[in-house]
This record gives sequence, C-alpha cells and structure tokens, in this order.
Amino acid sequence: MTLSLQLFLASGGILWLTGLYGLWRNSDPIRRIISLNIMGSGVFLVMVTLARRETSTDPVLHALVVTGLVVAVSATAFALRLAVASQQEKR
Amino acid sequence: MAASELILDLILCLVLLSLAVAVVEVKRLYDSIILFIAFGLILSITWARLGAPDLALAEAAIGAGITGVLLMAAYANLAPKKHLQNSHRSWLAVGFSLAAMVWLVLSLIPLADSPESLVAVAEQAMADSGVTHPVTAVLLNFRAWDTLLELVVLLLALLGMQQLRLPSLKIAYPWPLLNAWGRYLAPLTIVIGGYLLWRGSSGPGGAFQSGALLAAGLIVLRLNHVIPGLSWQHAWLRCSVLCGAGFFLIIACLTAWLGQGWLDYPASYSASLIFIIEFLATISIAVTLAWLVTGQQEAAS
Amino acid sequence: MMLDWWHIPLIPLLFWLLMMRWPSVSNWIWLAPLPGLFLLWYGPANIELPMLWPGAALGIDSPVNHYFLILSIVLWSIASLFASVTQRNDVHRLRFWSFWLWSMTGNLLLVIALDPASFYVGFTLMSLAAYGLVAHQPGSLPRQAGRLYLQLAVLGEMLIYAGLILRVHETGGLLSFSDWQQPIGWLTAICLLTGFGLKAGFWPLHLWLPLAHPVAPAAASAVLSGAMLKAGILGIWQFIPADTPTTVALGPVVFFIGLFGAFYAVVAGLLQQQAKTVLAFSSVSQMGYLLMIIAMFWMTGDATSSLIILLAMYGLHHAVAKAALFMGAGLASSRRLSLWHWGLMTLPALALAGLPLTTGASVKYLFKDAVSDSMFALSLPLLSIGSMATALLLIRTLLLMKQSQQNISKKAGAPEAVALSSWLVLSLAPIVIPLMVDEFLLQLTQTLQLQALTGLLWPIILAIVISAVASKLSLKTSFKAKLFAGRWLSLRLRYFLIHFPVPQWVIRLKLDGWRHVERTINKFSSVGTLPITIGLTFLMMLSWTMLF
Amino acid sequence: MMTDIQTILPVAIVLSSLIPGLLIFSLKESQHRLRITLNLAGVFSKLLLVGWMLHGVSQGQQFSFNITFLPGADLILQGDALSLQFVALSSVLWLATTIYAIGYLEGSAFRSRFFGYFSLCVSATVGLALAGNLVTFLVFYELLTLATFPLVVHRGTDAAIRAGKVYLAYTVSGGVLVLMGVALLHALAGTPDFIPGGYLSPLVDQHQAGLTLAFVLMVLGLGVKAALLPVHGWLPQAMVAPAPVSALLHAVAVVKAGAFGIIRLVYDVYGIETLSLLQLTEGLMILAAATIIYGSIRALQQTEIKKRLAYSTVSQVSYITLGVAMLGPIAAIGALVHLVHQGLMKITLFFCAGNFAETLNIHHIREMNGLGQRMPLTMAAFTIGALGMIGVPPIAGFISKWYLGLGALETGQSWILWVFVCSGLLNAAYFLPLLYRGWFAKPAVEWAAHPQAKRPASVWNETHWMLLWPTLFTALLAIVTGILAGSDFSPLAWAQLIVAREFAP
Amino acid sequence: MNAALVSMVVPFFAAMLVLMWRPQQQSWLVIVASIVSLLAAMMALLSVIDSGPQSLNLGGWESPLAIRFQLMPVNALLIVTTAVIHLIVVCFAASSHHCQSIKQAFWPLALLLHGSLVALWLSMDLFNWYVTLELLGLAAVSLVTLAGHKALRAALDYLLLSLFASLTYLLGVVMLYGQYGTLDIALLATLTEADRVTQTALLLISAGLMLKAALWPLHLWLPAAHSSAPTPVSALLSALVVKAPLFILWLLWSRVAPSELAVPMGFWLALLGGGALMIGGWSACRTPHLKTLVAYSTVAQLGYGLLALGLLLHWQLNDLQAALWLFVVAHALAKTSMFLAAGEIQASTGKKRLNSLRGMTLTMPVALFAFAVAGGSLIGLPPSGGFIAKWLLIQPMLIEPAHWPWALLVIIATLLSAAYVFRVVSQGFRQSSVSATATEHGKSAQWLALLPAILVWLMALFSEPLLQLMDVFSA
Repeated sequence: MTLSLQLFLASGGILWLTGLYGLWRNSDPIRRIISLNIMGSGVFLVMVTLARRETSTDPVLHALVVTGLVVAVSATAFALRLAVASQQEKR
Repeated sequence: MAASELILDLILCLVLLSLAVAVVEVKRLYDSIILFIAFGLILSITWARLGAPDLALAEAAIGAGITGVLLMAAYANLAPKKHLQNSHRSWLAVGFSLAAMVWLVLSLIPLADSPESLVAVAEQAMADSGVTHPVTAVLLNFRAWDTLLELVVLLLALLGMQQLRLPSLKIAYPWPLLNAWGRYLAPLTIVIGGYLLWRGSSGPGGAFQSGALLAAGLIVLRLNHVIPGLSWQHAWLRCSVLCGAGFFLIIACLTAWLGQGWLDYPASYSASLIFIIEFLATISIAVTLAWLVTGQQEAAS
Repeated sequence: MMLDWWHIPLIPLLFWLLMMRWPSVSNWIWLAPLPGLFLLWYGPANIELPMLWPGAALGIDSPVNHYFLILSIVLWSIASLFASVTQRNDVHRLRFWSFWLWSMTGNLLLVIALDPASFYVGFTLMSLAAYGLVAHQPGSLPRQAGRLYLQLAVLGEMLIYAGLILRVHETGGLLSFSDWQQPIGWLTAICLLTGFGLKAGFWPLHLWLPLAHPVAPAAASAVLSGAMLKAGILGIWQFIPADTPTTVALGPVVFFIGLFGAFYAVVAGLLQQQAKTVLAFSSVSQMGYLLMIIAMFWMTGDATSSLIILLAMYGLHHAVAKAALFMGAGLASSRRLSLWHWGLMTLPALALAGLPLTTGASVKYLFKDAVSDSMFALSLPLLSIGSMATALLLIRTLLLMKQSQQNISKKAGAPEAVALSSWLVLSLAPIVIPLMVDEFLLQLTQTLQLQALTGLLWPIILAIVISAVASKLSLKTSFKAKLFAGRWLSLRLRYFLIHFPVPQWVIRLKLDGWRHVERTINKFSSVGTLPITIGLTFLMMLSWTMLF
Repeated sequence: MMTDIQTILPVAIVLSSLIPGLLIFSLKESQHRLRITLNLAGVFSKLLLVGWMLHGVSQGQQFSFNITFLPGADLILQGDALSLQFVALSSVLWLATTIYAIGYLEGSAFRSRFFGYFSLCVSATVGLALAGNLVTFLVFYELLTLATFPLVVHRGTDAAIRAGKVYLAYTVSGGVLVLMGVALLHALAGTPDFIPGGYLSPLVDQHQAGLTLAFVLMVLGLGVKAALLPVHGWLPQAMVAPAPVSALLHAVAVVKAGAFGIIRLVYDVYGIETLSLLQLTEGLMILAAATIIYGSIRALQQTEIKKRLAYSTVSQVSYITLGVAMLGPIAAIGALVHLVHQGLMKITLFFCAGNFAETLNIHHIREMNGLGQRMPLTMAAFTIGALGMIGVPPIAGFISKWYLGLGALETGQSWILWVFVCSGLLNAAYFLPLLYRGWFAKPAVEWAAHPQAKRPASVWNETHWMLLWPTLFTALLAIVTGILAGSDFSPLAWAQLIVAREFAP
Repeated sequence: MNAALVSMVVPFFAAMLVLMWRPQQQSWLVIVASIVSLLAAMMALLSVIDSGPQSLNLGGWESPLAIRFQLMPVNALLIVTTAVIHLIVVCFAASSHHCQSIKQAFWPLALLLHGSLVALWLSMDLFNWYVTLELLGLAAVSLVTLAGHKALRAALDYLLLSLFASLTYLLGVVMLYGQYGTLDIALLATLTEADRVTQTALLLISAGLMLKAALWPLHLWLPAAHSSAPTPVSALLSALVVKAPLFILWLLWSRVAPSELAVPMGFWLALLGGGALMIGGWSACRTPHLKTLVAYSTVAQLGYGLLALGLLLHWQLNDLQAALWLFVVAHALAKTSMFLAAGEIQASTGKKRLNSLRGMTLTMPVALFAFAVAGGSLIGLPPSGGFIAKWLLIQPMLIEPAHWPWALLVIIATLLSAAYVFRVVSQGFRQSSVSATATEHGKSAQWLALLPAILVWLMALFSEPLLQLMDVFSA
C-alpha cells in the first residue's frame, strides 16, 4: 500500500512539474492554461493520495480538492476568456 | 493484492504522466486539448481508484467536461497561427525540471509514511455536523468558510469574464448531433444533478458536482439556442448567480449575530440549513459555470 | 563735555554725509580734522569704549601720538584746503572726497587709538580708502599703480592681522598698547614689521610708493607721503615693544635696512625723470631714517628716551616738509610759478636736508646725538653723507619741477589764493614750527654752534655743487625697469590666481553606451515575463535547497 | 501661565512662518495684497516672538516643547542661547528678504508657490535651530531640503531644473548620511537632548568605531549643506534660483543649517572631551581649511557675479566649521559670531547682485563697470559686504576673524591663522576687482544711454525701493554689528554668552 | 472580533447589493459601505488595543478542524489600512472624471477585493489563504482588465503567474498538511521540525507567495500590470494586494518555520530584498513612463519589506516586525497617493511619458504635491511613516559594526528612491505653455490623492501608539 501511495505521490509531484515545465516552455496562452491545469491535477493527486494513507479516507483533503477544482475551473474559464480577448485585440 | 494493484497503479500513473507530457509537448494545440480531456478522464478514474468517488464525479463533470468545452471554445476563437508550440526544446529547462523532480519526489515520498491528518477529529465531529457524508460536512460545516469564499471566487470569475466584453461563444452552426441529443441530455442532467445534490448529504455528491452537471445541461441548451443568451440584464439570472454566496453570507452573519458564532449553525437546524445552502449554491454554481462557458450576452447585440 | 576723543573720527564721517547731500560741503572739509587740535589743547582723559570692538580705547598717551596727531590734523586740513581748489573741476570729485574723508577718518582714528584693534580699524580704513586717492585719476598708469598699491596694502593688512592676532595671543589677550610689554615672538615681529612696513614704504617694501605718488593728485600725494607713511611708522612703534630679546636682536638688522634704504632710495631717486617720483624716493629714503630711530629705540627701550621725542619730531618734520613739496610739485606741474614761489619751494626741500634754523636742523642734530649714543656710532659719518644725498635728491626734484613748468600750457595762470596759501603754510612750517614747539627750539639752539652748523651745511653745499656739475655734464640715465618690475609682478600675480589650477569634481554618469543593453533587457523581460519568472522560480527553489 | 508660555513659544516661533506659508499656498496668484499681509504678519510676529524668547533666555529661562515621536527620541523644540543665535539671524533676515522678494517678484508668475515654499524654508530653518535633540534636528534638516528645492527650480528653465537636480543629488545624499549618523548614534546612545559638553563620553571606550563612523557620516552629511570641500558642488549650481532665494537660503539658511548642525554635533552631542579623545577634529579642520582656500580660488576664477559669491560662500561658511573644529572657547566665539556676520554680509552681497540683475540686467562681472555712478547705494552696500568678507575692520567680518584667529592660536593650531591670512588675501583678490569696476572703471555704455533704465530722479530711486531698502538695511547691520561688537546686544555678546554656557566647567 | 467580521462582510454585501439591484447612484452605496467597514475596522483595532489578540474558530469547531480567525494588532492595523485606502480610492473613483467609464464594473470588484483582503488578514489557515489568494488574484486581474485592450496582455501574464503561484503555494500547503495534519498556523508552529518535507513545503510556499507579492526577482509581471491598470486599481493593487502574500510569508517564516530553517532563509530573503531595492530603484530611475515608474517603485519598496523580514528572521529579532509592518502600512498609503496622483495627471494629459508633466505645478499643483509628499515617505524623509519604518529597520543594522553593510544598502536604496521621486517632481517644475485654467475641474480627485500622503506623514505623529501596538504584538 505504501509503495502504491509513494507511486501516486511521486506521480503527483511529477505531474505538477510537467505542468510547470509546460507553462515555462509554451508561449501559447491556451497551452499555458492547460499546463496550469496539469499542475493543479498534480497537486490534487498528491492530496487525494494523502487522504488515502489511513484506513478511512480523509474527508478534509477531499473537500479541499473539491474546493480546489472549483477554483481551478473558474480561474481557467476566466483565463481562457482573457487569453481570447488579449489575442483578439492584436488582430 | 499488493502486486496486482501496484501494477494497476503503476500503469495508471504512467498513463497519466505520459498523457501529461504529451499534452505539454505535442505539436498541435488541438491535439493537446483532446489529450487534456483524455487526461481529465484518466484522472477521474484515478480518483475513483484512490477512493474518492465524489472527486471522480467532480473531475469528470468539471475537470474534463466543462474545462474541455472551455478549451475548445477558446481554440475556436483564437487565430490559428498562434497555435504553434515553442519551436525549440530547451535542454536547460529539461535539466532544471529533472533536478527539481528529483528534489520534489524525494521530498514527497516521506509523506506516505506520516499519517498525520484530521480524520479522527473529523469523525468525532461528524455527529454534530448535521450531515452524514464527511466530505459534505467538511465543505459545508467544518470548513464552510472556504466554500463560501469559493462561491465568491466563481462570482469573481464571472464578473471578470463579463467585463471583458467579449462576444458570446462563437458556434458557427449548431452541431446536428448536439441538436438532436440536447433535448434529451438536458433534462437528464437536471435529474442527475438533483439526485447528486440530494445524495450529497449522505454519500458522494453535493453542490459542486450537481452544479457542474446542471451547468453542462444549461450549456447544451444554450448551444442549441433553447434558452436565450445569458445576460446581466435579467434579474433572475443575477439572483441565481448571487443567491448561493449571498444566502451563505446572510446565514453566516445571522449565526454570528443571533447564534453562537460565525457559521456556527444551531444544532437543530444545521441539516436543513446545509441543505438550503447547498441547494442555492448548486443553482449559483450551475448558472455561473454555464455562463462562464457560454459567455456574456451583450445587451446591445 | 561736548567734544570727546571718539568724535574725532566721526566728524569727517559727518562731513561725508553732509557732502553726499550738499556737494558744496567739500569746500569746508578742511575743517573736519581741526576739532582734534582743540582736543589736544583741552586734553580730555583717555576713554574706553567697550561698546565697540574688543578693547577699544582712544586718547593720547605719548609724545609720539601727540605729534603724529598734530601732523595728521595739520596735513589733512591743509591738504583738504589745497585739494578743494585743485579738485574743483574734477568730474569724480564726490568720489575723491569720499575716499579722502574715509582715509582721513582712518588716519585720525589710528593716531588716537590706544589699543591695537582700534589702530587696525583706522589703519585699514585709511589704507583702503587711500586706494581711491591713488587710482583716482583716469588712465592706465593710475590703475596699475593703484593695483599694486592695493595688492600690497591688502597684503600688509593681512600681515598686520596675523601679527596682531599673534601679539594679542602672546600678551595673553591684553588689548592695550600700554600693556604690551611682553616679549614679542620672531614671527609676530616680522609680520608686524612687514605689514606696517608695506605702508611705511621703507626699503625694500617701497615698491608701490614711486608708482603711486606721481599719479595721485597732489593733495593726495601730500597726505599719503606726509600722514599715511607715518601711520606705518606709528604702527611699528606702537605694536612692537622695545627692549625685548627679539627686538634687541632685530634692532641692528633693522637699523641697517633703514640705513641702506636711505641711501639706496637716493640713488634710485636720482635716476628718475619725474619730480613726484623723485619725491617719492625721497620719502623712501626718509622712512629709512625713521626706521633707524625705531631700531635704536628697540635697542634701548627707555621710555623716557629722547628717541621718542626724536621719532615724533622727525615725523612731524618730514610730514610737513614732504607735503609742502608734493603740493608744490603739484602746483609746479599745473600753474606758472614765480621766483618767490621757487624760493619758498626750496625751503622745505632744504629743511629736509637739514638746513639750519629749520626743523630739519633740529631733527638732524638730535638724530646724530642719538646715533652717537647708540651702538651704531660708527655709522655717524654716513649720516652726513646721507644729508648730502638728501639734498642732492631734493635739488634734483626742484630741477625737475622747474622742467615741468615748460610742459604746462601758456594759459595756466598763477596758483589760486587758497591753494597757494595752504601751500605757503606748509612751506613755511619748517621755520615756523621750531618757534612754536619747544622741543624743536631747544635743538635748534644747540645747532647754532659753529661746529654743528658746518656739520649741517656742508652736505647741502656739496650737494649744490655736485648738482651744478652734474647738470653741466647733463648726466641722464633711466632707471625705469625697476619700477616696472613691481607692476609686472602685480599683473602676473593676478594672472596666476585666475589661472590657478584647481581640481574640479564633476560626476557624470555615462549611460548612453548601455542604452541598447538596457533596451534589450527591457524588451526581453516584457515579452518573456512568464518564462523568465518561472525559470527564476525554479532557480530560486533549487538554490534554496542547497541552502539548508 | 509662565510655564505655558515657555512650552508654547518654541512652537509658536516655528508656526509663525509655517501657518502663513501654508495659507499662502492656497491663495490665488492675483491676491497679492493678502499675500503680502500674510507674509508680513508672519515676519513680524516671528520677530516679536523671537525677541520675547531672546529676552527670556538671556534671563536664564528655559523654553522647551516636546511631543513623542520615535521610541526614545521625542520631537523637542527648545530655545537655548545657541539656537536663538540662529533663530534671530534667520528671522531678521527673513524680514529683509521678504520685503526684497516682494519687490523682486512683483508681477511675475508663481508667487503664491514661491512665498509658500519660502515660508516653509524659514520654518524649517527655525525649527532646525530650535531642535532640542538630534532626531528633531534631522526632521527639520530634511524638511529644509525639500522646501528649498521648489525655490531652486522656481524659474522652471532647463538650467534651473538641472541645477535643482544637482542640488537634490547633493542634499538628499547628505540628508541620508545624516540620517544614518543620527540613527547610529541613536542605536548606540539613544537620543537625549542636546547638552553642553555632549552625552557620548561614556561610550568612547566601548564604541569607538561606531562613534567615529557616526561623526564622519554626519560631518559629511552636514558638510553637504555647509558646502564642505568634496560636497560643495551644489551651491554654485543653485545660483540659478531667484535672488531672494540665493540670498536667504544659499547665503544663510541652508548653508548655515549645515554649519549649525556641525556646531551642535561638536558641542552638544559629542562634546569637546569626547572629540579630543577620538581625535576626529583634525580631519575636519583640514577639510574646512582646504575648503576655505579652494572656495576662494574658485571664486576668483568665476566670471559671473552670483557664481563668485557662491564660491565665496563655500569658502566663508567653512570658517564656521573651522572655528568649531578647533574646540576652543575663543574659536567657538569666532565660529558662532561668524554664523551671524557672514549671513549679514553675504545676504547683502546677494541682494546687491539681485539689484544689479533686476535693475540693469547685469550678471557678469565685466558688466559692472561704472555701476557706482548709476547705483551708488547698492554699490556702497556691495562694497560693505565685500570688505566685510575680506575681514576689513570695522565691518562685522573682522570681528569673527579676530576671534577665529585668536582661537587658532589659543588651541595651538597656529597654521590656521595663515589659512585666514591666505583666505583674506584671496577674498581681496576676488572682491576688490569688482569694487574697482564699480567705482573706478568707465561704463561701457553711458548710463544715460543704457537700454535698461534711465538715470533715476534721485539717488534713492536707483532701483525699486523694496529692493534697495533691505539691501541697505543688511549692509547697515553688517557694519553696526562690527562697530558695536562690544555692546551687550550684539551677536558677539550673545556668542560669548553661548560659549560661557557651553564651556562652563 | 465581531467588528472585524463586520468590516469584512459589509463590502461583500455591498458588492452583492450593487450587483443585484444595480442602483443608479452606486457610488454612494459603495462609499457608505466603505465608511461602515472603516468604522468597524477601527473598532476592531480599538478592541485589540483594549483586550489583546482575539481568536475565533469558525463554526465553533475544535481548532485543528475549523478555520481559525485571529485578530492581532498587526492584522487589525492592516484591516484599518485596507479600509482607509479603499475608502479613499472609492471616493477618488467616484469623483475623478477619468474613471467614469470603468465605474460600473469597478464597484463590485473593488468591494469584493476589499472583503477578500480582510478575510485574508483575519485568517490563520493555510488553505483558507489559498482561497483568499485566489480571490485576490482573480479580483485583481479583473480590475486590471478594466483598463481595456492595452492591459489585457499584462493581465493575462498576471493571471497565469498568479495561478501558477497559487498552485505552488498549494503544493507546499498540502505537504505541510500531509506532514503535520493541520492547516492552522498556531498549531503548526508547535509541531514543525526542520525536516526535508517541511523545508520543501516552506520553499514551495515561499516561492508562490513571493511571486504573488512580486518580490524581486519574481516581479516582472508587476510593472506591466500595475502601470496599465486603471488609476484606482493601480492604487489598490500596489498598496494592498501585493502585501497580502507578504503577510502570509511573514507569519509562516516567523511562526511556523523552525529557526534552523528561518535563519539561513532570512539571509537570502534579505539579499533578495536588497536586490529589489537596487534593481527596482534603478528601473524606476530609468523608465520613461510615469506609471511604470511608480510601479517599479513598488517593486523597490517591497524590497524594504523583504529586507526587514529577512533580517528579522536572520537575526531572530522580533523588533523588526514593527519595521516590517510600518513599512507596509506607510508604503500602502504613500503608494495610493502616488498612483492616484500619477494616474490623474496621466489621464488629464493623456500621455504616459514623464516629460508630459511639464508645468504641472501650475496646472495640477495638488496632484503633483501629493506625489511629492508621498514620495517623501517612500524616500524615508522625516517625519513620515516611511521614515519611522526605516528608522526602526536601521537601528539593529547600526548597532553592530558587522551589520553595517546592510545600512549601506539602505543608503543606496534611499538615494535611488529620492532619484526617481524627484525625477518626477522636477519635471513638474519645468516651464510649459499650458494655461492655468486648462484643468480646473477634477480638483477633488487631486485632493483625494493628497489625502493618503498626508495620512502617511501623520503616521509619524502617531508613531508612539503605533509602536506600542507593535510592541504589544511582539511581546
């Protein structure tokens, strides 16, 4: 079990870094936003994994992930809108 | 059990990671978006695997579904020449990332062995929370303040989007399939959403999940032009966007003023209060998300 | 009591104020110094004026200032009278009179000063205002002479300032001449001697004198030579105490400086072509004698010594005689003089050379006495030669004056009555003074013995003879170069100061070269905000991990 | 009642210029009558209050006002003999300069701004003089910097802006150094009130490095305003300001603020004992002496009147510093009295320069030929100022030089005497040619034919009376303070009183 | 505590009211709300002064479970500052003619920003901070986009970096939770050890917060975003929003982090602060645009905060907390004034460049004066709030000769700030041909710009109670 948890934790970290890398290396705003979402997923993965450490899952972490998801989706929506708007002005 | 599960987990992780890398590295933006939606689906499977069914639901609805629609819409609205990835890959960046990865993974691994959490405390408090599902208890009672602020985050995203004054989402021609399915899909989402909401107090589900589903339904309806463009002009829309956070805030104030303290529900009312709050929050979330996706209908246009 | 010592310097200032309002007051300026005479006669007590600068006290406390006051009053008064005629048609006469009155104020103040500060105040006022007299006339010569005069005057001022401060310090902060008997330091003595010497104009500090006198108006030359040079001598006498180790040691040196100067100036003067220049050199020479008196006084330091009387008498004598000559020279160069004028002119000239029955005889006699009493007795014969030289020089002066008559226009008439009479008073003074002042008369009676008489007369006669021979031979030389040396130096000094290399600190940031670098960075960071920031975040986090 | 007054009076003195100043800011350009009234009301009320305080202090009363400010460092305004020396000087000269400025700026733009800042400057100067501890001093010191800047750039030309920037570069840097020094001392010893003899002597053994650094920092910082050698460069540049500004601020208020600060620092913060233990004043003396000579030589090389005067200020203000650095009572008298004397003389000179510029548009020395015929009174005032600067008795400058020279000998620093001699010579070298030109040289154009102005009807009308009278007033003061130096109410007597209190065993 | 809650809730309600009813005269509603919030904030401050720090567990749950609010002198002060600045900015926006076009959208966003800030100040919970930071980020970006087309690019950069920072922060928070099982600052403070996880978590959190606070060298987004935002928004962002992460950073490092980590980290933070002071100041001296200059000045001034924080940690000196927070408050007030003045000037001339300021002493004297006065506090001229903060900062630097190099840093920073402030002011004194009557209107906006500048100078007069407040806190 622990090994599996460690695997997921590491994956979460790597996901976070992958997103970070994508954010760093991509110049397209949509890709950047996607990368951010991947980063977020990485963090959520870590959270959900941590919630699994005990026999009963940690509801607090789950609740935090729900909150994080909503925040992420609203931010994504806004960011995408903003990206579109900023690109449109350039035309 | 360990070995097979471990292999399953390993595969799951590898798929996730390779999808993520692919999303980041793939040449075409369109592919990237598609891959990201796939990534979201795999992720929701992962949640399920990790014993978080409500998160799996939320991820499917919010992460993959709504975000996917948003990304597609943005893609459709952007100039094609902008969709190119950075031409060169910087080995410096890769090196940095790998170094950071080693560091980060090394720091994360020990966490698996230190089961410090609030599980016990939360379980203890469940009895007084007014609901039976622990996640809902945390969301709407223990850490209700976070949830309240989250509703405000949604509101802010909506406000921010609104005043960008973009034309509403451009869909050249309603997709015939969507047209056909939409009429059936939408009521379905409403039913499922209602169910999720009701179920939220005892099992996986709750305001966000049902709100997301409802939003999906609304989006479909809007795309089919069944419902008119959402506009700030409509009082009921404003009301439904604001009612979640507003009511929540009023309750918070009332508990502080009349009750024992800020967001300290009276024990006897807590279940019904939480339900009302969830209900209103669902409406707000649904409308806001739908609005965020479909965009503001300009009064002038 | 309505009149007091402190009024003396104020009265000329009052005149000045009145003159600024009513320019015709300038005709009455000769009255301004006269109240001093009244005070001398009346003799009120010395006063202290704590209101003023530190230690201020005014009054008369020795024969020296007594006589010097007399001579200053007389000279200023008569010269004013003279000038009121000669400057009548001057365009800048208000300016002239202003400086005149300021100078007069200073002179009178310094004579009655009983403390160094007041003396210095008066002295400075006098010397600086006198610049206005020297440089009064238009043209480049007065300007150059004035510049040199001023440079040296200021230098003198500063040396006196230094000496004064040093002296006050030496005496432990005492501020009265009468208390200044403490030993004087070498530096102090030299500062003071040089500082006052620059005004007194003895060799080798006489540079300005032969340049300034010829260009100043005659009345101004008269006071310059008569009163102001004496102020320098008075300063030396007042500031430097006698009979202290330093002064005793300095005495012989100073004596020989005076002696040498007395002869040197004669030689230099004989080579000049202009009457007033020659007269200036004569003053230089006479100042040498005064310096010798002071040197002898330093050696003895006897407060009752006859040297004090001698100094006072010599000062008075030289002042009136030289003033008469300068005024005469002024008249000679602008008016037609008749024979009796010339006769009168000779009187002060010969008085200076020691003509019997004049003040000259009295002072020469006393002087010889003093020298023979002192350790310098060996130089006694030189004195007679000195008289001869003086006579020679003055005869040359008279001759040059006579020559200058040729250059004046035919229209020029006889001197005006006022000018003439004022000059007359001074010219006759060498004879009149002994009749009025007991000290002179006393010496004069001594000189009437045959031996003394011949001792006085032979140099004069010899001088006349030599002059006659020389004029027959028409010896003419020019000695201008030396005069111009001073002028040249003063110009060089100015040039040097203006072009003195002083470092200047200017800090300038030269950023233009970096402009494009800056632009590139700006552009890069504005376009690549995101990647740069994220890269830096990476870098920071990684570097922090190294930290712990 | 009396105690109340003793508290209020120091504040009232500061406010008497501050309040009119602030009111003036709000006035419209056209309300010149009201503006003049306000100005003069401020001036006279300040004079009255200062007179009151002078009387009180000479009777031995204590005036002190404080409010809390920093931890361990209150804002204290107090009137002691030393501060009053400076306060009285500023107030009297403010009177002269205000009248002068009214005449000078008649009809020009931005007058409300000008007078507003002008009053602020005076308030800052007075506050700085009344400051009862280092922190208060610092506050007003910095305020002075700020309030002066708008006056320097008042004309708004490119040259003025450039000069303003130079001014700021110097003074703000100086201000920061002072701040650091004050803070350092505060860190070491707290900030007690100024006391004669200083309060740092117990720390000498422990914190030698700190005390030394603080002294160096503060002297450098104060030296900027006092125009000490390496940091004097702003002063000549700042001469683009209008004449009243140059006159009051750059001859008196600002440069004296620096010099006054050094006085405070040496006598009331470090104390003579401490300084002689730390052996810090040698350097200061050498610096000041070098500044004196350097300033004089640079002055000699200037061809503009105001520039020459500015370098002269550089040179003359260092007399004060030098006098302070000598650490002897007589030198202290010299320094303190020079604070006043130099102010009187230099302000006269600047007034005159302003008169020349304003009446006949004369800025360069070569244009001064024959000025004495056209503007005899101004020229006379100029002469007095110039001669005073040289140290010609009986003008005020002589008195200071007298005490400074004696002080130099008393403290065994006889070389300083020769510095004064040299400086006197150089002063003469750069001032006397101006006097020559004014009185003796022939004007290039006959004044009757001068385009700027015809010959006036009377001597008294040679220029606007508001320009002339202040000039004559200060010139007269320069003479009177010199002649009547020994009287009981002269700056000299006051300086002696200060020194008697400072050097009391 | 209730007063603080009122101060937080009122803006939220007002925002919803404005959004819901959309009255014609919104500005009055907003101003009244701001005033009420301010009064409540002051009452909160008074109650803290009277009865000391207060704590509130939301929902009445036990401490590790519940989100905890704590009212301490520092955050009470910050709440008051927030309310004051909001009130001024809101009044400015209402009175300035140049803000007409953005008002409709500005009011609710500004109100939500206000509420979010107060929520952040009050909270002592790591995850709740994440939510409030998101709130702030979204509100701030939305506000920036009010400026229209030109601002969008900068806004997008800001948003993306803000989200990135949030996620970095969140990862760190999660790691801390994973290690210690609590999100409460006070509890964490008792638990933390200097192990690897904690270290990584703290670094991640710090990186995220530093990015959000635009601390050098992660500041690149700030000048673009702040200078292109509408005037009142620039003021709010520079004055308040960037301070919020700093608050968290401070609590985290001074409370939560074990001293083995805090001491070396402090040195680094201080170095970065020094870098901010130098580079930010230099950039401000070089930029040709007015608002960019002000924005760079924010970068530089935040360096003081960082420096104070770093030295506080490095030397473990609690005295420096007062310096840190006085810096923050003084800078908030001064920067408000500066941005309002700069924005008003820029809007009235219609030009961004610095040389368009010519003749401003004639045409907009009050605005220029406000700029100068505020600048005085930034430079640290006495007797201003900035001076007091700087004074407190340099005291410990000076007392030990070994610390003197830091003081040198402060000297250079001060000179740089003087350079850029007077760069602007001296332009205003240049002659110009613009007639005096050109901009008679808009006087009230200019006076409002001056108000915070005066407040920051008044701070100096009330420094005693302020410092006492800080003492109470650090004790």
